[in-house]
Amino acid sequence: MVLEMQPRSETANPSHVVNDFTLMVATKNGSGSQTSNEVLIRSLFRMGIPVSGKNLFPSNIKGLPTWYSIRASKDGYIGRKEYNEIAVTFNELTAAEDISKIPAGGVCIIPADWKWGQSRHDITYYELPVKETVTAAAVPQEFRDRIANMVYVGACAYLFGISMDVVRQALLDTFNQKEKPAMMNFGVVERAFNWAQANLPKRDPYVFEPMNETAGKILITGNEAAALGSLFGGVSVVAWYPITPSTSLVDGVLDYRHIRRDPDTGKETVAVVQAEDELAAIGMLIGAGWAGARAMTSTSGPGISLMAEFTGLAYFAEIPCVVWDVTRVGPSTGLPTRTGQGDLLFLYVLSHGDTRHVVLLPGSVGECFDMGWQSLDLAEQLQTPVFVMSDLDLGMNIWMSDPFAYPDKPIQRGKTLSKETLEGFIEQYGEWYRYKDYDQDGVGYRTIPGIDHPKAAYFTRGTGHNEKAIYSERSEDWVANLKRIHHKFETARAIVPQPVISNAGDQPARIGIISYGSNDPAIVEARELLAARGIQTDYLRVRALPLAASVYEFIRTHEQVLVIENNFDGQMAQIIRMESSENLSHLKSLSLGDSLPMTAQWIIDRIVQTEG
Amino acid sequence: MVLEMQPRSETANPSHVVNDFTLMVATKNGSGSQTSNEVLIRSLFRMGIPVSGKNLFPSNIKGLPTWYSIRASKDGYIGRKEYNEIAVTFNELTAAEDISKIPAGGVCIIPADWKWGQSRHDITYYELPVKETVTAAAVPQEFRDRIANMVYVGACAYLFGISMDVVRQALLDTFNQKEKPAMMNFGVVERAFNWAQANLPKRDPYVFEPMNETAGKILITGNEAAALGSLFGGVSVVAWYPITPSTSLVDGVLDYRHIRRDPDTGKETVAVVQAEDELAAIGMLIGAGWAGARAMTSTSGPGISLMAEFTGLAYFAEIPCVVWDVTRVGPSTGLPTRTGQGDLLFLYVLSHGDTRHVVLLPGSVGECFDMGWQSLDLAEQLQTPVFVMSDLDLGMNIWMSDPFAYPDKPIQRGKTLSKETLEGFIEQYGEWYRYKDYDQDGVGYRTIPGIDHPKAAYFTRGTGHNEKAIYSERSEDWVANLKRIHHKFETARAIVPQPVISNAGDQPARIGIISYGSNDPAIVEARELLAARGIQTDYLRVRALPLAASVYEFIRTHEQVLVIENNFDGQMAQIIRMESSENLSHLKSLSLGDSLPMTAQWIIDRIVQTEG
Amino acid sequence: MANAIGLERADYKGSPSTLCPGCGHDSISNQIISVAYDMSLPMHRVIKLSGIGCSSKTPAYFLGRSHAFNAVHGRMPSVATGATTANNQLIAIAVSGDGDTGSIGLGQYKHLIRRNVPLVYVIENNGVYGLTKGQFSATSDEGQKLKYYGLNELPAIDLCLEAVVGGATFVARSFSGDSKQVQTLLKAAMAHRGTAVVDIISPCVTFNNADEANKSYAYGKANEKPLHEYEFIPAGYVQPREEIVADYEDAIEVQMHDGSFIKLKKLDNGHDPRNRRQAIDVLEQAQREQLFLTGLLYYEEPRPILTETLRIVDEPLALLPDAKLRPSEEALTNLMKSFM
Amino acid sequence: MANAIGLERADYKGSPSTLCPGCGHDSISNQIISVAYDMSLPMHRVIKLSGIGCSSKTPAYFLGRSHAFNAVHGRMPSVATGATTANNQLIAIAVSGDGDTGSIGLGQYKHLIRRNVPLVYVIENNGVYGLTKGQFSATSDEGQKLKYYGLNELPAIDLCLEAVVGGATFVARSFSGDSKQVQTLLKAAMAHRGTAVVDIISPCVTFNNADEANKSYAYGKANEKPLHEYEFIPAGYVQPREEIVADYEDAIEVQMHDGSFIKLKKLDNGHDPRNRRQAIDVLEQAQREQLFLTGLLYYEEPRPILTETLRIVDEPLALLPDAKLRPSEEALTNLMKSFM
Ligand SMILES: Cc1ncc(C[n+]2csc(CCOP(=O)(O)OP(=O)(O)O)c2C)c(N)n1
Ligand SMILES: Cc1ncc(C[n+]2csc(CCOP(=O)(O)OP(=O)(O)O)c2C)c(N)n1
Ligand code: SF4
Ligand code: SF4
Ligand SMILES: [Mg+2]
Ligand SMILES: [Mg+2]
Repeated sequence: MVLEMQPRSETANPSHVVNDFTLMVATKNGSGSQTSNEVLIRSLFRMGIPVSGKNLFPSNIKGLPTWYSIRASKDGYIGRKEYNEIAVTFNELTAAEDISKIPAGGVCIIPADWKWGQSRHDITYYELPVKETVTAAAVPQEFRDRIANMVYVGACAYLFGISMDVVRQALLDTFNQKEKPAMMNFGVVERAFNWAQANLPKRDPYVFEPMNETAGKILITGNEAAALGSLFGGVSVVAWYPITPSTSLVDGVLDYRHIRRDPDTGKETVAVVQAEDELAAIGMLIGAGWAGARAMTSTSGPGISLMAEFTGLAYFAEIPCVVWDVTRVGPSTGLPTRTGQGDLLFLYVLSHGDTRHVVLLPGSVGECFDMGWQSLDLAEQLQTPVFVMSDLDLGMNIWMSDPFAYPDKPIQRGKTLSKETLEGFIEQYGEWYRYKDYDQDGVGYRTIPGIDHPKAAYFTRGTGHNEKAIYSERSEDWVANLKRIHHKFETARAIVPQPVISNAGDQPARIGIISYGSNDPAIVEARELLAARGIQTDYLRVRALPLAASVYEFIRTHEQVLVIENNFDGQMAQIIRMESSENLSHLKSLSLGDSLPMTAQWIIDRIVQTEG
Repeated sequence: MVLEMQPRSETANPSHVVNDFTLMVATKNGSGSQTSNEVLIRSLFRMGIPVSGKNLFPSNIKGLPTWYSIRASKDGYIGRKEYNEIAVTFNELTAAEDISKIPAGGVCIIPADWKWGQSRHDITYYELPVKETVTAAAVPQEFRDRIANMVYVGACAYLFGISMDVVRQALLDTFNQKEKPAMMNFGVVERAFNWAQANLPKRDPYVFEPMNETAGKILITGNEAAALGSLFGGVSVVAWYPITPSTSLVDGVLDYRHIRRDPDTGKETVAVVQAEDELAAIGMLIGAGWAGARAMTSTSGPGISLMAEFTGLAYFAEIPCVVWDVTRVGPSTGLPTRTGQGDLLFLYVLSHGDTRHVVLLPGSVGECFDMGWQSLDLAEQLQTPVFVMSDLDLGMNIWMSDPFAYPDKPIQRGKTLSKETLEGFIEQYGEWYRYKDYDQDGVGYRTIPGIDHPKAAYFTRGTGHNEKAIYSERSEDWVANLKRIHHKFETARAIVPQPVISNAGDQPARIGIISYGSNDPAIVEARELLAARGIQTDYLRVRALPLAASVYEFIRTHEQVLVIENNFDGQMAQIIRMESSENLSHLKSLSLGDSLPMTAQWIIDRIVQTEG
Repeated sequence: MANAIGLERADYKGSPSTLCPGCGHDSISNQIISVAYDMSLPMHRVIKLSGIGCSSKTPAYFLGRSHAFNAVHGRMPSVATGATTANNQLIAIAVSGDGDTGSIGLGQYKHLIRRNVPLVYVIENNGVYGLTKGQFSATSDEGQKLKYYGLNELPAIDLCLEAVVGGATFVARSFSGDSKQVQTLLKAAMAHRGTAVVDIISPCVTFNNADEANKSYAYGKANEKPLHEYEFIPAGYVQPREEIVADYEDAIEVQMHDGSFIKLKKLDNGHDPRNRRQAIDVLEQAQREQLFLTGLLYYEEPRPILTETLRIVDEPLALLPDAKLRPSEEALTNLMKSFM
Repeated sequence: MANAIGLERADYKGSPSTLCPGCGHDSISNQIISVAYDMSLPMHRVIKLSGIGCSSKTPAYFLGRSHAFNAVHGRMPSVATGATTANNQLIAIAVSGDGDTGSIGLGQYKHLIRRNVPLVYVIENNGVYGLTKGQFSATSDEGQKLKYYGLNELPAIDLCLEAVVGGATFVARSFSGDSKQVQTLLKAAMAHRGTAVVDIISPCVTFNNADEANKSYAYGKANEKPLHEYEFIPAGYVQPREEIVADYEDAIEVQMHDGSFIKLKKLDNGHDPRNRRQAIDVLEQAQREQLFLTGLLYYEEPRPILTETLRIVDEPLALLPDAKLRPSEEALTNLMKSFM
């Protein structure tokens, strides 16, 4: 089957394009453009237009190039797009390349001060008098550089149809309702708007028009969502070490932990310890989890590597704790400010000697919130470390979402015995052995230190032990214990978040797609576009390891299964394969690993190739 | 098909058993029985009888139970056996259980001083007057406890037919030809021998008789072999941190590095640095490998976990170094003195973000030697960390072997440019870029610091870089670089040690066995026993990851393939599966993970089950 | 004889030791048992923490009714930090070895001290790796010889000096052969609020007990130089304070946070443990001249402990009721509005 | 102007910096360039080593013709140990940050010093994590405030004090704003045999440059108190030694291993860097009183460096010919016989 697909820049040609294009701003890192871009996003959001933002920033504090894409999509698509119809090229060092990438029919907004000339004839140029506008606005010297970015905000507002009212509101939102800075910025925006109105006849087809698609929605980053989820999940000890792109998750805990603050004493119910490194951070979690706290950390690849040994201890000594891996691109330090899903397999088997871990895979900011509290529940229910693998794209970019739902069940502390329940337990069973499988689910009953009961204590260790928690080198004890822990993993399989399946119709489509995490928006978009061209696909989104039985069921019922993911090795496909003895020759791995968020176009191209 | 297999204790009944039984000695750790056991092994070796020893010792310095099994096998089998016909039960704390495990028809040798009585009627007891014998020998007080073990040596020598001459030689070997301690011990042995001759009528069927199967062979541990291999491989920097069971590998380097000592100055060509931990150990290797040394370390599971982050750096910055993982049983601290193969998958994917490593898998002490030097060659040829996964069984037990063969090719330094070759390179290509794939094998040309050439320097980093070794965050550079590194992995696939295939006949047998490492002796034995009963098997022994193409070829050509390994998860089977999209439903994983060396019996039982 | 909470000394025992007969670590376990019994420690509130090594095995051999965590090599400090943060009412006894603390664990040790995590940190210091059979550790003295590994040419890390410099407010050194001193110092350490370091030279009879070895029994017995004679007077002790002071002229009294006292009878060295400079000097001198000095080296008014600088609630985090762990649905709704 | 080996200062540059304009680290890079040029360092023998952080990026910005290794966070010391062991003829310049050295890397830092690995260890100390945007580091002063993370209540780790106590034989502190002193100290450090620690307060203009912050430019400029005035007289300098001594009465001359001298003009504090106790005192005082003291804090006759205690051959291990790397076939045969 050969398919004719839409050429990449098709949408860049029509005469009137409403709410379906992307505006990209290229500036220098640390130049303050973050604020301007946020104002633009918030403005579109206020106009009711589905919007999403992707920040492509360097691993640098000031000066290296950064690109920010704002996508408006009347159809509600929020994945990355491969091209940007409109480019605000405000970084002299990259402008040439940035301009060359604008699709024919696109728009280039460029400082007039540069006097660069207009080399392309298939795009529309608008030149803005940046310096003049700022000078004229009489902004205090120290703010001038940063505020220069407001010039493109004003010009874009005029050119593409954002009202000054909306911008003013968005500015207030961005500055947390602080009038003074908001208005100082607004002054420049307005000036630029007016100048544009007076001097720039509209010559391009792109316009924003109000819609009603964002009412009641929120704008939030995945890391903030995860922080909130953890706070509503009762996290009480956070130990961490800073690392991009996970830092803002713990910052989120610091920003919002006041909602958990003791109203009487003003004291915290969440301890946040900045550790000396990730080895210490996870050690602290393990100590805290063992002693009965709800413990969480957030890190990225290099931190995960450093946590390997302690993770094995937590696994084997059966200590609950939660580790967020907000992934960046590896191996090694790699690209700390780019996104990917390259840690999956390593997380799954983290630490030497037959370990295997629960890994949750949020696919949206909403799931970052949900898994924030669910992970803490699961860790205690399963008495094991639980990983949550988010990524830079999900964690650090702003996403539109429905407001988060309040947890639908009370806090789960698992089989943690208090003085009283221990008493009752011993009455019922005539004994209590820490590692005995009383319920045939592989999970034992634990006590925490401090319980005033002479039989509450037990000895926790990473060495071989029997079900009474007594040191043992006996082969039988070893095998029995490992079998139980493996059995626990089967218990986990059933209680972790199950896959979300979205079928094209009543009958299985020929193609089944399996994916996970932040690829979701690209897949959703790709499926609709493919469907419009007659290629139906079913879609299973994995939300956790170990894999649910339904994953294999899905694979069995599809003629061709594509595992789509954003890493080099196709790690999810490998995990699916390694744990099954079924014939999986109809399973194909489509993996990307180009350090950027996935696009619908990439998926479509691959599927078309596959089909071709 | 239902098969009648030999019952476990069959061999324990006949009336005359020659050179085909196992003698087990149960004592307390640190009691000096190591020496006695070594004397017994060496005696049998001197008698020309194929022999092997398995030391089952506790993670403790003194006092906990330890068992040592010495297997004589006229057929040359050197794997572990599941039962021991003869038990020297010299540890009062475990004697009851030790005795209960003796097969019917077996022998129990026990101190007479205990006055334990003889509870079993289906075995032969010999009671030895341990204290009296030692007292009578007038050994200095301080040596008495240790030397008591020589009593069972003397008694066994008499009972099972080892001449005093042979024992005397073996003692001298054990004490490095030092007459004094050897003779002091020999006094006790002789006394016990004479006493036994006078007082113990032979009542059991087991005898050792001289053979001619060990002439020209050596007795050595895998760790010593690895140390020698490394020394002949030109290792020049060893950085390490002590951990059981890998410590004796570096001890071996210390013991034998004199063969590399500068004869004129008496100075070393091998630097051995005891690091503060494994993080530092591998850091030192990476610094040394980068600067042009041949660098090696030896560790075990917990150390591997700690090395994860640095391993990713070495992989991505393309630094040669060699890491021996002499595995013990995990997860976590696990059973530090038991054996298993549970690190395989973790080693293979060690470190976050799409890494994958070369892992060599020696299956004998001979291969420990070979891979000692081959690993250093491969590391430099591939410019990557190379792991060698041995295990406690191979590394710490004494094995019979042919003398090691001298390396069959000169030292390989890979594409390392000197001042002159760099000059030549630049002449030829007009340039030299560190990470450019000039030969289409994924391996670049490197320089080492210190070369007096203005263009020799380059910048090494774990962050994204282009082929000129310049920092880059460009997606295209990232992808190109990772693709090249993956291509290098394909180069590795072809040049790592290839599988050893042993076919039953000209036509493929119905059953193909895949295994690796120290399981080899058990598999060899099991195959012969199965063949004797009509079950033919072919056998492929994997010797390295990445897997050779011939592995899949072997799988394709067999109706049923069994992957036999000593870990819980069946990790080799998982690796085979995860990297292939073929239908592998005829591949079955037989994995053990009981913390002991594999036995032929276990394999036979499983295969019979499978067939049954 | 039952103590104040009705327990016999035997109740404070653990399981039988599996260390080598005569190992210094075993006698420290015994001192801990005695101290806990004397001080009537409530075992359910005690947690025992350790790394990996012969020393780190010992928590199994004392206080069998206390929770214990035998963690990974060198990284017990972080586990202890987490546990005491999770429950600020626990009494933490940490046991480590010189390899565990001085080699692999040095970073965590220093950072634990910097945070002032409240616990008694016992180092069972034998100048050697016992469990891995006799390698040098970072506290092995310069010039020390070992049977297999030969001569150590690197300077020793002095873990007490490291503690003083790193901000520890209670730093003592003792000798496992001096049980009276060990017990007194342990009692004072238990009464201290903050990280209390007690570095106890504890001979490894199997790998580092040659008579001339600086950390052997023979050497310790012959060369130990206590800085003071000690008495520990627990808080609430009935004898009025003045009387004690009267005891001997040359005494120094160190009052502790909880009202207890350590009374030091000065010996000829004149060391005052409240003098930081003297503490450093005496340690430097001991290292330079290879003196076997023992005693309370340094004591400082406690500075805030970690749970204080973290400003967490008074009740243990581990025991917070669900209502304090999860804000209301309304709180979420309001929060969501702020993101609209 | 060309130096003794015919190179211009510009030849010692690296690629353009990508740090924030005004970052203290950039001025240190410039001092390193000047020093290397002045000392006519042969760049092919120099290796540059660093961890991760803004500071650790700087090796890209100087000595572009030297090999460099930008390793992982906090663990550069082990890489440096390996590299200098592999080739004892390399001149190693290590650059690290306060987070890199004082937080994650403290253990490796201390053990590097203990082994006396020969290198110049430059700490670009800004009391903050620059690259991860402004968290506290272990050298952040007690009481320091940061925009986002608030107040630091933990005591600072003084990396110079740690070095002295840990056995470093050359320990200096400087201020990136005092280029003359930085250069003089770096020259002396380069001439030193063994680990030479140079802790340079280097303001982070983006995250920790508030006027009242102890590691800001303004604070440094206003409060820097040099311990001496310095002159560095390289080995083989023509002026006869005596004359120099005559220069001024109050001078201290420190002769270095390679024959060079550091001449110190005492200022009112009277600090003698050869006095260990004074070094510790002055550091403790500086910390207590939050003084911005700079200068050569401690100097000691070099003790054996690592390659000496390792007793390795004089030629670089990395360059050993095959014949020295692989014994003969005969040697193997003989060895095998010993196992028969
Ligand atoms: C990560 C890791 N590396 C190495 C080891 C092996 N190991 C166990 S104990 C020990 C040293 C113990 O020395 P020390 O702390 O002085 O205790 P001691 O046995 O002397 O009491 C080592 C290296 C380990 N358990 N974990
Ligand atoms: C294992 C690991 N954890 C965390 C990080 C993230 N990280 C990068 S630089 C840095 C701190 C750098 O601080 P410092 O050493 O003081 O350097 P500065 O940027 O202030 O010069 C951190 C935490 C990392 N790269 N690796
Ligand atoms: S080896 Fe040493 S430290 Fe370990 S138990 Fe024996 S005597 Fe004690
Ligand atoms: S963030 Fe601070 S340390 Fe980093 S480059 Fe900028 S000023 Fe320098
Ligand atoms: Mg020790
Ligand atoms: Mg810093």
